[in-house]
Amino acid sequence: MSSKGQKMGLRSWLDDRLGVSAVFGFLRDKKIPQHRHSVWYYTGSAILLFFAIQMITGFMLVFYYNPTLEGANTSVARIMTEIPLGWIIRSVHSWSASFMIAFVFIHLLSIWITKAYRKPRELTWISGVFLLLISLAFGFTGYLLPWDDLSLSATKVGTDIPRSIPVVGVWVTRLLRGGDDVTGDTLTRFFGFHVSILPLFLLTILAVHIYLVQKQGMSVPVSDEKKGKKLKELPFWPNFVYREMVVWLILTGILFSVAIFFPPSLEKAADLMAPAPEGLRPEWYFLFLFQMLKIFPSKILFINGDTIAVLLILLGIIAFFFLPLIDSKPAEKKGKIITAAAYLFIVFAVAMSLWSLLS
Amino acid sequence: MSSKGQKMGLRSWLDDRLGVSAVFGFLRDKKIPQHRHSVWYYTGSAILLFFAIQMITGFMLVFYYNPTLEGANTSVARIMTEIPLGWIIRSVHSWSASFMIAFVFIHLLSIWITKAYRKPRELTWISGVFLLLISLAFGFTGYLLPWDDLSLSATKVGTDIPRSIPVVGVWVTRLLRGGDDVTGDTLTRFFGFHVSILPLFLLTILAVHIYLVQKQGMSVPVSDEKKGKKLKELPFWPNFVYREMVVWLILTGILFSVAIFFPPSLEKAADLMAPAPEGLRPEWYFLFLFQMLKIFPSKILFINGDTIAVLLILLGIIAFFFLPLIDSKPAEKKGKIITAAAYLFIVFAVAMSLWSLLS
Amino acid sequence: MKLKHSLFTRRQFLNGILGGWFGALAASVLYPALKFVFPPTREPDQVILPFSDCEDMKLNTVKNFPWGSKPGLLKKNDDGSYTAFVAVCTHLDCNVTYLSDQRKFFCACHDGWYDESGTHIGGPPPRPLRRLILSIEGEDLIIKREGVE
Amino acid sequence: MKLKHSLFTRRQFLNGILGGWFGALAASVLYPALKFVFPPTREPDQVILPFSDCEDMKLNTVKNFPWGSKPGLLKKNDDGSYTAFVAVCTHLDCNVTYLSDQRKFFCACHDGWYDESGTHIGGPPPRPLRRLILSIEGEDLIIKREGVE
Repeated sequence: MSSKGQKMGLRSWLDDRLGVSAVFGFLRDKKIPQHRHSVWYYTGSAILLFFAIQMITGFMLVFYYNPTLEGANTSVARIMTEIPLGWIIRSVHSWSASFMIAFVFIHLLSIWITKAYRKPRELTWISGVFLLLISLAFGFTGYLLPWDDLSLSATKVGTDIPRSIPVVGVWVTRLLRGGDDVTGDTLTRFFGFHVSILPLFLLTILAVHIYLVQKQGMSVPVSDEKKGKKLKELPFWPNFVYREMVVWLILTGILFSVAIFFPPSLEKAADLMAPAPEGLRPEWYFLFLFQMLKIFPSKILFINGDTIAVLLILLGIIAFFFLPLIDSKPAEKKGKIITAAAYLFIVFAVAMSLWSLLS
Repeated sequence: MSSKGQKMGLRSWLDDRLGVSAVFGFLRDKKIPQHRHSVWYYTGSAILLFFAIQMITGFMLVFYYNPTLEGANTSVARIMTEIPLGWIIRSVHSWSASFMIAFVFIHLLSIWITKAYRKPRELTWISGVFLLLISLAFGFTGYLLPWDDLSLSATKVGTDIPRSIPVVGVWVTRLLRGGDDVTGDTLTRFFGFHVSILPLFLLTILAVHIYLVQKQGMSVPVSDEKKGKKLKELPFWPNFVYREMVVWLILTGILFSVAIFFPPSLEKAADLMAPAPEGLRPEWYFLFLFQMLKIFPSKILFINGDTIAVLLILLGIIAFFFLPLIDSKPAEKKGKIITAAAYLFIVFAVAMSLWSLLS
Repeated sequence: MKLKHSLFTRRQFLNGILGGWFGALAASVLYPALKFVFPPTREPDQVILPFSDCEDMKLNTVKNFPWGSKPGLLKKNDDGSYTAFVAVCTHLDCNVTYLSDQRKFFCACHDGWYDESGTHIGGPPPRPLRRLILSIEGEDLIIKREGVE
Repeated sequence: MKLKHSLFTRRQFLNGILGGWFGALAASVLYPALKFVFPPTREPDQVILPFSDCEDMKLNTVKNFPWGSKPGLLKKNDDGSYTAFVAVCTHLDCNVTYLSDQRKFFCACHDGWYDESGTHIGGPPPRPLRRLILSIEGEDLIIKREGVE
C-alpha cells in the first residue's frame, strides 16, 4: 500500500493541478495501424530525433562561434582544432542537418504519395510544408557561417535570387543581406536568424503540427483503406514507442559513425573581393534548384529568364503548399495524377541533382 | 446568408481540424473577479507586453551585435550612432528589460501577499519563480554584452559568486565563464545564453504557466473570499481585454518616453587587464544582493563569510521556490507570518538597495 | 446605446478611438523598425587610386580595387587605355574574374561569360558588366559611378 | 512470458538490453559534451619579461604584465627588490590596483584592501593576494607559478 499509495497520491496531486491525465490516457489508448506502408510512420520521430540533436549541438557551438567578418572562419577553425572534441560536435551538427532534411523530404513525399494530407489533415500538411521551408532556411543560413569561399558565393547567389521577383524581391534581398551587398552584416544577420529567430518559429509550428497529428490520428493509405477489412493495430505505448527507440538507436549509430569518419572540412576564410571559386555548389538539397537556374536561358521572349525561373519555383512551392486544396477528393478515392506528379518530382529532382554533380 | 454563412463555414472548417472552439468558448465564458485587489491582475499581461517588446527589439539588435572581444563594444557604438534609429531600439530594449523585471517582482509579491499560490496553484507559483530566475538570468547576461568596464567587473563578481558553493560551485563558475577566468569566451557564451538558450526555456515555461493560470482561474484574495458573499465579476472578453489594452497603451507610452529621453550610455570598451573601476554596481535588481555580499564579514568563526552569504541567498531562493509547500494552509485561512515576511523582504530589499546607492 | 444627435454609437466611438490609437502606435513603431532593419547602403560615388599604381600594368591585364563592399576591376586595354568595371556578374551577383589568355571575363558560379569589353556573350547573364567612368586628374585615377558629377 | 531454464522474463531481458544500450549511448554522448563545454583553461606556467623594461622602475611603484588572461603586477619594493602578484582580488575576482601614496593594494568592487606585501587588511577579502615567484636569468625576468620547477 504505502509506496504504491504514495505514488498514486503524487500522481493525483499532479493531475489535479496539471490536468495531464487526459494526455496520458490518450497516449495509452493510441493505436498505430499496421499495413505495408507503416514504415513511413517512423519518419516523423526520426525528424524529431535529428532536430533534438541539432538543438543540443547548436547550443554548444554557439558557445565558441563568432559571427563576424574577422572571427567567423577563425572561430570555426578553433572549434575544429583547439576546443576539446569540437570537431565531433561540429561534424554531428553538420551531418545531422543533412539527415534531418533528408527525412523531412521523405516524410513529406510519403504523405504526398499515400494522400495522407486529405481531409481532415489539410492544416497538418500546410504546417508541415512550413516546417520544411524553415528547415531549408536553417540549412541555408547555417551554410554561410563557416565563412569560406564556397559558402560566401552560395550565399551571394541564394540571396540574389529573390531580387528577380517583381516589386517585393529587392526588399527581400535587402532584408536577408542587411544592405545591397553581402557583407559582414549579412553574416551577423544570418547567425541571428539561425540561432535566435528560426528556432522560435520552428518550435511554435512544430508544436501545432504535433498537436494536429495527435488530434487527427494516423492516416491510413488509400490502397489499404478501401479493402474494407479492419486493419491490425499496434498500441502506441509501449509497442510502437519501443520500436521507435530501436530506430533512433540505429539512426544515432549511423549518424555518429558518419560524423566521426567524415567530418566536414573548412576552407580558408572567404574574401569579399576575390572572384567566385569554381565548383560552386550549394548544399545537396538545393542542387536541383541551382541546376535549374543554371540551365535557364537568359532571355525568354522579352522577359528575364531568371525572373521566369524564380516565378516557376515560387509557383511550385505555392502548389505544394496548397496541395490539399488542389486535390480535395475524399480520403478513400484514388488520385493517379497526384501520385504520378510525386514520382515525376522525384525523378526530376534526382536527375537535376545528378546532372549538377556530374557536370 | 452568403457572407455570414461563409464565415460560419470557414470557422467550422477550421474548428473541425484545429479543435480550437473549446479554447474560444473558454475565453468567452471566462470571468475576472472584481474586488479591491483586482489591480494586480493586470501585472501578468504587463509582463507579457514587455516580454514581447524584448523579443522584437532583441531580434533586431541581434542583426548588428558582435559577441566578440574586439567587436562587442564597437558594434554597440555602431548601433548607437550609425544604424538608423538604432539608439532607440537599444534604449527600448534596455528599459523594457527593467520594466519587465520590475513587473515580475510586483506580480510575485502581490501573489505572495494575497496568498494566491495556495492550493491548487502550487505549480503555478513554482513555474512563476522559474520565470523570475530566467528573467534575472536574461538581465545578468544582457548586462555584459556592451562590454564596458562596469559590465565586465559586474560579470567577474557575479560569475565568481557560485564558486563559494561547496563542490558544484566551481563547475558552475566554469560553465558560465567558459574557463577559469572571464575572457572573450565568456562574452560569446553569455550571448549564446541570452539570444538562443534562455528564450527557449522562458517560452516553454511561460506556456506551462499561462496554461495553469487559465486552467485554475483567477485566485481571490483571502480577505475578499471569506466575506462569503458573491463577488462582482467582469467578463474576460471583451471588458477585461479592453481594459488591459488601455493599460498596455499607457505602459508603452511611458516606456517609449523614458527610452527616448534617457537612452543608456556606452562607456569605453572593457580592458581585461585594467583595475576594477570605482562605483561598480550591478543592475538595480541585483543591488540588494550585491550590498549583502559587501557588508558580510570575511570570516564567521572558521568559515569563509562569502560561503555563508551565498548559502543564505540560496536558502532564501529555495524557500521562495517552495513557498506553497511551506505555507500549505487551505486557501481561505489567513497567514499573518507569511504576509509579514513579504513586507519584511520588501523593506530589507529597498533598504539594502538604497544603502548601496547612497554609499 | 446611441445618444440623441450623435452619429456614432458608443461602441463605434470607443472602437474608433482604440483602433486609431493602435494604428498610430503601430505606425510609429513600424517606422523605426523598418529603418533599422533596412539600413541605407551607400555605394561609393567615387574611388580614387594613385595613378602611379596602374601606370606600369601590362596590356590586357586587370587590377583589383575595392568598390565599396564589391570588387572593381581596372583593365588596361591593348591600346593602352583603361576601362573600369564593377566585377560582379549581372546574373546572380558572383564576383567575376578576367582570363587574359581568352580575353574574357568569367563567372564561375553559373558559367557566365563576357567579352573583353564586358558584353555578355555566353551563359545566363542578362546584361553586360557594369562600367565605371574613369578620369585622370594629376596623380590620381578617379573612378566614378555613372550619373555622378 | 518466461522460458524454461531462464533467469529473466522476456520483458526484463528486453528492458535490460534497451536500458543498457541507452545508458552506454548517453555516457558516450555526455563525455564529449562535457569536454566541449568545460574546456581546460591553462594558467601559464611562466611569463618571461625583458629585465631591461623593469630596471628603471621607481621604488614603490608597480608595472602591469599579462598573466594569462589575468593581469599581473610587478612591484619594486623600497629596498630595490621585486615582488610579483596576480592582481586579482581574492574576494570576488576583481582586478586590484596599487595606490603608491597609501602603500596599499585596493579593490574597488567591494572595498577590499591589502598592504604592500599583499596581506589582506580590510574589507571582505579572505586571503592575501596570490604571489608569483621571481627569478632573473641573464636578460630575462622569469615569473613562475608556485609549484612549477
